[in-house]
Amino acid sequence: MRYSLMSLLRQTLAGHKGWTPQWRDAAPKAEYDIVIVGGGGHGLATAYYLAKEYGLKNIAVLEKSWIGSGNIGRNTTIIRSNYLLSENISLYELSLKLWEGLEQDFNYNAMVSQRGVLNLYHSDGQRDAYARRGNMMRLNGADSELLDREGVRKLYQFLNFDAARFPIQGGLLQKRGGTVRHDAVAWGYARGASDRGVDVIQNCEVTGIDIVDGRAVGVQTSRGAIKAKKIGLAVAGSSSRVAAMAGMRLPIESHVLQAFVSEGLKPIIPGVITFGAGHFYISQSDKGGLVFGGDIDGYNSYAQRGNLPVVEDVCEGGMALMPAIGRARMLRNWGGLVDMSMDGSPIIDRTHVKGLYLNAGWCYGGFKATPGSGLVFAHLLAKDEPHPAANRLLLDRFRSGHIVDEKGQGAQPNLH
Amino acid sequence: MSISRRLASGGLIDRSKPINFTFDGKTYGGYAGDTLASALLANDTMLVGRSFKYHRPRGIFSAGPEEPNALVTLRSGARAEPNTKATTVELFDGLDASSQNCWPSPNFDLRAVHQLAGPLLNAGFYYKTFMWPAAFWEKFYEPAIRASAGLGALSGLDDPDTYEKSHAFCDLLVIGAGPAGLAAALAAGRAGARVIVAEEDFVLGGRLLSDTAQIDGVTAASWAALAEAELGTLPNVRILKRTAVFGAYDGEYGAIERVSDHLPVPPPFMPRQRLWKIVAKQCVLAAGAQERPLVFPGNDRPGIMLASALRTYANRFGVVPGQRVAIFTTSDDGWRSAFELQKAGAEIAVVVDARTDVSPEVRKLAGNAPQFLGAHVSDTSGYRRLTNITITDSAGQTRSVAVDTLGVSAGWSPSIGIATHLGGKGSWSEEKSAFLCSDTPPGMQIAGAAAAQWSLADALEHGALAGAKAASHVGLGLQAQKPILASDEASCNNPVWLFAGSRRKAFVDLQNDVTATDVALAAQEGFRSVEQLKRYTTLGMATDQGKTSNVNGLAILAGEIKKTIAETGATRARPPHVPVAIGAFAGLHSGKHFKPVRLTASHAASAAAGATFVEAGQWMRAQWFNAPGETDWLTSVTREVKAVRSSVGICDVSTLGKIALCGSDVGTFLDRVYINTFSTLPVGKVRYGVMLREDGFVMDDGTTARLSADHYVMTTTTVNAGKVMQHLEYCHQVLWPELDVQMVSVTEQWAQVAVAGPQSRELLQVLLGDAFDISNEVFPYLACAEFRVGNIPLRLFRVSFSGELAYEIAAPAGYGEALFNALMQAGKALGVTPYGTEALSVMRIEKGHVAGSELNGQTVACDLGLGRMMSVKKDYIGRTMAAREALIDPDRPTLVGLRPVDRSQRLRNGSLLFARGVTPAPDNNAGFITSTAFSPGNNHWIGLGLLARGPERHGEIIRAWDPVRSGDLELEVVDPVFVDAEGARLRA
Amino acid sequence: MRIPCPYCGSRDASEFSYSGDATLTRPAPENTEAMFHYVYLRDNPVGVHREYWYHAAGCHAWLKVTRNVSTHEVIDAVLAHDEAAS
Amino acid sequence: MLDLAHISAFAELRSIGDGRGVIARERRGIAIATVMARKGQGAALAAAVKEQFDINLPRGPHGSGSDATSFLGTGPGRWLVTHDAGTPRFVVSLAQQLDGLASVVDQSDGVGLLRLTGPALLDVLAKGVAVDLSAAAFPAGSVAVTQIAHMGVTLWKVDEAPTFHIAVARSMAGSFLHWLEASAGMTGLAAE
Repeated sequence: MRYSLMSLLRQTLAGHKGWTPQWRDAAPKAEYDIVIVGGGGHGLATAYYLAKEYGLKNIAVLEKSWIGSGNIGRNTTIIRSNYLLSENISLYELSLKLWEGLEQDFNYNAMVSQRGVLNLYHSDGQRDAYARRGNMMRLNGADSELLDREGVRKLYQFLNFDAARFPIQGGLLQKRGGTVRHDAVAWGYARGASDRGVDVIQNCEVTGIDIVDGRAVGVQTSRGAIKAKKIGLAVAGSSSRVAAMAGMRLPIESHVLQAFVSEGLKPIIPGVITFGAGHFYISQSDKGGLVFGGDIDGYNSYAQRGNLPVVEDVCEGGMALMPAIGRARMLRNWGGLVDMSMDGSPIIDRTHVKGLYLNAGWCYGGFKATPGSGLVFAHLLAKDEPHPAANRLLLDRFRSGHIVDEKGQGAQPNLH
Repeated sequence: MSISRRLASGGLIDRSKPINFTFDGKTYGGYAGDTLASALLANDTMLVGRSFKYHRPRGIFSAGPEEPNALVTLRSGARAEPNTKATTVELFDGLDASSQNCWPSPNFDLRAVHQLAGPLLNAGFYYKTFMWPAAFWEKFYEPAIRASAGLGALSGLDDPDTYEKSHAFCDLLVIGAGPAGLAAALAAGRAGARVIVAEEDFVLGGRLLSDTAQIDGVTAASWAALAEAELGTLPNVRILKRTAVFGAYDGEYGAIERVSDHLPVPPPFMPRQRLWKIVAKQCVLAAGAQERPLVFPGNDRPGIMLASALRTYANRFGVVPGQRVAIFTTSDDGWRSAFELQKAGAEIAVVVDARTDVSPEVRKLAGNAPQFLGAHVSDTSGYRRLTNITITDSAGQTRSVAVDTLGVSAGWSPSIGIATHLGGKGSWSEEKSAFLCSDTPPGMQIAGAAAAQWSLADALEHGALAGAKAASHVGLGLQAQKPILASDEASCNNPVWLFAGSRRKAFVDLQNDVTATDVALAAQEGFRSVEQLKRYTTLGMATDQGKTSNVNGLAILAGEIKKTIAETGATRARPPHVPVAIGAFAGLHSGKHFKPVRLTASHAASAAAGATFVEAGQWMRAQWFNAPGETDWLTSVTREVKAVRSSVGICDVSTLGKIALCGSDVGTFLDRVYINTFSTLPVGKVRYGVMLREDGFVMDDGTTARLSADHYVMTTTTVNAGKVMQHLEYCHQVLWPELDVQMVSVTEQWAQVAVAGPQSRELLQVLLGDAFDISNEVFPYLACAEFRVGNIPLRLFRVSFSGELAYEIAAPAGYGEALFNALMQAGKALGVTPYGTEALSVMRIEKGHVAGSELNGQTVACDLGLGRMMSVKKDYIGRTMAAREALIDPDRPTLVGLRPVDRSQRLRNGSLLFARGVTPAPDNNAGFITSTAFSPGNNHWIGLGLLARGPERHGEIIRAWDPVRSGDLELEVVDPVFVDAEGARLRA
Repeated sequence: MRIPCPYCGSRDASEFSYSGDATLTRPAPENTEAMFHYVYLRDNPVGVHREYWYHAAGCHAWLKVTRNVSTHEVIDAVLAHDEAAS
Repeated sequence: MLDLAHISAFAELRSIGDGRGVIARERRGIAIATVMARKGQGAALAAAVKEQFDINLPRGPHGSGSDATSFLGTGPGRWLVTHDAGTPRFVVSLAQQLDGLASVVDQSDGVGLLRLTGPALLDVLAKGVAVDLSAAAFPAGSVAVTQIAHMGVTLWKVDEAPTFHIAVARSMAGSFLHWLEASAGMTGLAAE
């Protein structure tokens, strides 16, 4: 059913009896042309674009739990393309452009809200780095504005300008950045993919990858063997574990990233703000919760939860930047597993196993990349060659040295 | 004046201490021991707010932290606290609270018009609409949604109160001081264990405060007071009242103490709240249970409350909130509430039990009140206050009963949230009709109602046993417990999850306005996982964290999808278990005190000399010195540079990292961490070194001096001091433990001042007199020495960052200020000029020295023109990876000097470089400007940049593109050394 | 999370900095392939993991900590220096 | 002749609030050195320390010694040595005494030293220190290198009054005092 105000009114009059499941809860078939492992945002988006843009039909998305149960279900909902390096900007800007038309495209209101993303700077060195970044964004077709202190003050009077340990000197603003209702993205893609014939299969855990003569031919799952001509892995957080089924060691560690939401409050923070002198960023959801976060906990983890020191660190950053939130209460705090790659940038590539493709290493950039990642991964799966917007985010870059290291931290995943 | 609902006697309030407070501008009276909710109810004020989505009138629903309705803004101005649960606010004199999410008042709210659109605004409606035209979302729809979002408002003002943190260590942490918690604390405390009892309430006792049962021959509340008194006599027991444990973390528990929230304003030095981090060997979770409400049409009217809350208001606060009270229950406990209410003097109009089989002893509890078994409440009426309920009896007959208060009870849900924070899962017990937790965090036992030990006797017994076990686990021996004798009580949960009736909304989540129909719709639309249900409907995501709604919601879902509750499962509980102020997590570290401040020894002297300071990591450094009459920084900096280049200047460089390296193998060690060779460095000499990360990129640079055969001192950049120390320790302890190397940071020990300029030697001669010979012959470029003047050890290094004849002189930090002043004094005749980091930067750029903006972690030694330093005779960290194809690519951007073709133009850092005449595109970007400065010597702006094939391009005109500052310049590529290319000056 | 520092005793993990897999051995420099594996590739196992922690705010010792990354249970900690030297 | 005035790290220590919950005094003029055992010389160093100072070199985080000279274990093979008997050039002579057995690095000016005592001291220290400082877990003689409010500190307990000595990086003395004043203000901080 197409969603619209009319359909909503019609259903209201009919007592809402006519709404059907938003996606078919499919059972696995014996064989597919393409199997996507991972029913999170990236996996569902990949399936959606394979069906919609590349005309492929016989596709399954396998999810070990319920769809959207991974990082698309627990993140801080920010979208932006304000990166430094062309390799990343091109992908994230492609993604941002897709976000801009996504809701009409998949007929689902994901509340894409381009309310602006502001990264604050507190020193001349940071200003210079943001100038370079803003220029690189412009060079790659993204929008950026370098604000001085007064420019920031015009946007956000309530920030701590006067009694700050690291006074705000200005910021880099991307007006087209913003937030999205994260769960709705998974549902919208699932619905769009399902409507186009994709089997969205929940509670189906992949337990093995069948490889014959160096070629992937199928997967073993908790619901039986499934043959596939091509297999795409989109299982951020568990990438190493699943890749190990195909005998691969990845330049990735799994880490926990915590995020926080406050009780619902009347609107106070219009956009997204990132503190440049600590680990803190914040926005406010349409329901009124302050949504904020900071750094990863910093140690390998598969536990989907973090610890107090990072909670404290994040709140210290918040109170340094905006002491007005001191009396707002943190309502919930959760942890997501993130693939931290060795250079802080994602990997979208073929593998040494023919027919096996990898989409991994998103660090904490995965949510905002969802549409772009889906599209370029669909391209890779369909055409067997990288999409032009992601043709340098390849696995062999670590061996050759063409690394994509935004922060210049080197091969130390917890520092990215 | 409204009616008083206060009983003439009874309760634990202190009628001798009246308290005045205001709510929505109206003044009321209460007593010490009241909560805001009990005091409002005593004043017959039931309606206190409006619901989130439909703006329906809502009344006080509970008597504790599970409250979904009675959210108020406490205090005003900068101290305003939105979304505060009236049921947990301890009444204080002058308390000022106001209702939320309604305008103009909870009695008359214009947004109540939302109710008319109710049928449209069901679960997830917004996902299906507001998409056309696309531009309208941000301009129109979203602002409208946002305007109605949230409940209370932040003031927007800085929080004026302070917060602090504290750590505690104990053998046993008891969470909750109800019967089980008190019994556990007594058992463990008597055995000698270090016990911390944390109780969220301001009185110990939990349910004991609401019960009239007898324990050991005294009333429950008296027993609680006696227990508290005994615990108070045990030096090994610490009682934390007003302290809610909010989370179990690895190895510690988090708790929040509301230190002064019950006072009008915190007294001097008293924090508003204190964050406790408690390391406990054992834990007894005795957090009790929450009564479950019932889901039936019209179940949200003011006057409908948890039955146990009515009992609490009556017995603890001496308040019966209504005149005619009905009870609707599916558990024995509802009957007991009826009994207690009657005992307190309330009129019980009717008791309705959905069960057909209720024991005669239980039925007796209702006294003479009419009873309906196998019946349910199928409708209600009354807009701002309940007026009637409709009862559908077992035969399907309906009748209306006039009541103003309805107590509901569907049994109890154990409060196991904290037990599941480390990954444990609640599992459904059919026997107990509740989620229980068996895989608790290490060392945790659950006791009392939190373990579904419903009766008082069971709670006391199991609590005592848990406390004794905990004591024995920490080696104190299992002691026999004196049995605690409590009056018996029956208890049984028989859940029925949803009652049919009128077409009115049956609410599951009272705060987020999620109805039973919403849950059904979500299931119909395929949201069949309980987590998906929560996300689609927002069930359980309100400030009560689903305490009153989760179990009902998932049970209704289970019914819809034809699964058992056990199969359906619960959502994962996340900390914090109670909402915690963000300020409390920050403690002292807010605003200016976010991070420690590090001051150099010359700070005060520099300030006196006119310094403007800048943050350099945690350090404050002098950025420039303002001379009389100077109004802009560039004038000051230019003067400072000119002074250094023409005579002499001094600059505090103490912030550079300094590491003492000792032992017989330091030379070998340094050879392995630096790309160049240090084992050949003679005693009394300094050498510049570059170290790489193992991935081949540059980590840091600096000089290392050999003070004696076995003693070197390394300098690092200010920002990398800690990182380099850690790296060196790793190299030594992990990679090469066989080497005789010892190291320790001496950054703090030495104050170090650069003395630079052609007259620096004269200045030092004045300062040192004949204490040390600094002639060029004895002390040439790159010499170093340690010597004493009197009792003061000094170090002298002939190094130069400015390119001038220069020294760095170091003294123990206690002498740092005096050293700075002595240098100023000694240089007076020479016109010595203090200079700051800006002038330092100008001179290093003029000299082509790389610094932070070039050492950005993305560059290799060759990029910086330092490739020739990379030894080919030895291994060193990073050598192998530095040889990778992309790291030796000749097309890599490499260090160049830059100057504007039009010399009047200013260069800007971060501008991107392109060949002249090309249209900027990602593929033709040739690099960027890393550093810029106005060069007083050249009298124009200069810069350093990283440019593809840079060294081959000296003389070429290129384009610097800077769209974020509307800049577009032509530059000439030149050698990066703008001053004294042959280095004659620094060797002078 | 508390780390049992063999020197200092039980300390909060926030006193330490982390640098990952401690089962790796720095290979001979001429073995480029082995060096690539050492610098970039990780088993990243579920469950028990041996890892380097540096007691930055304490005794400055590098530790090898055995820890379950699925439960965060810290099983053991030894001085890396002792292991490396033995 | 160059003659420089010496300024102590905690010159700005002052009393705050009413009461004497915490009593603080700056320890001035103390010689401090980091002593690090040379490779393979641990046993010989212990013997030398025993012989020359009559001090049992602690193997763990403990202090031993007299009022005049204490060896405090701060890490494997590493000690902080304090000397408050006013012997000039103590660190130089210590280096000579332990030559070949240990590397000795002067830190006399790198830290500020406070002596803290008072009835509220343990509660106040708990506001910064995540180490169990109770009498049972941290008896007199115990040493902890740890942090307070993001600042590295070395603290050791000298008696069961309790009295603690605490060493703080000199550059952070001001921030440390802010923490101390904020934490001890409720019960009063008396500067002596």
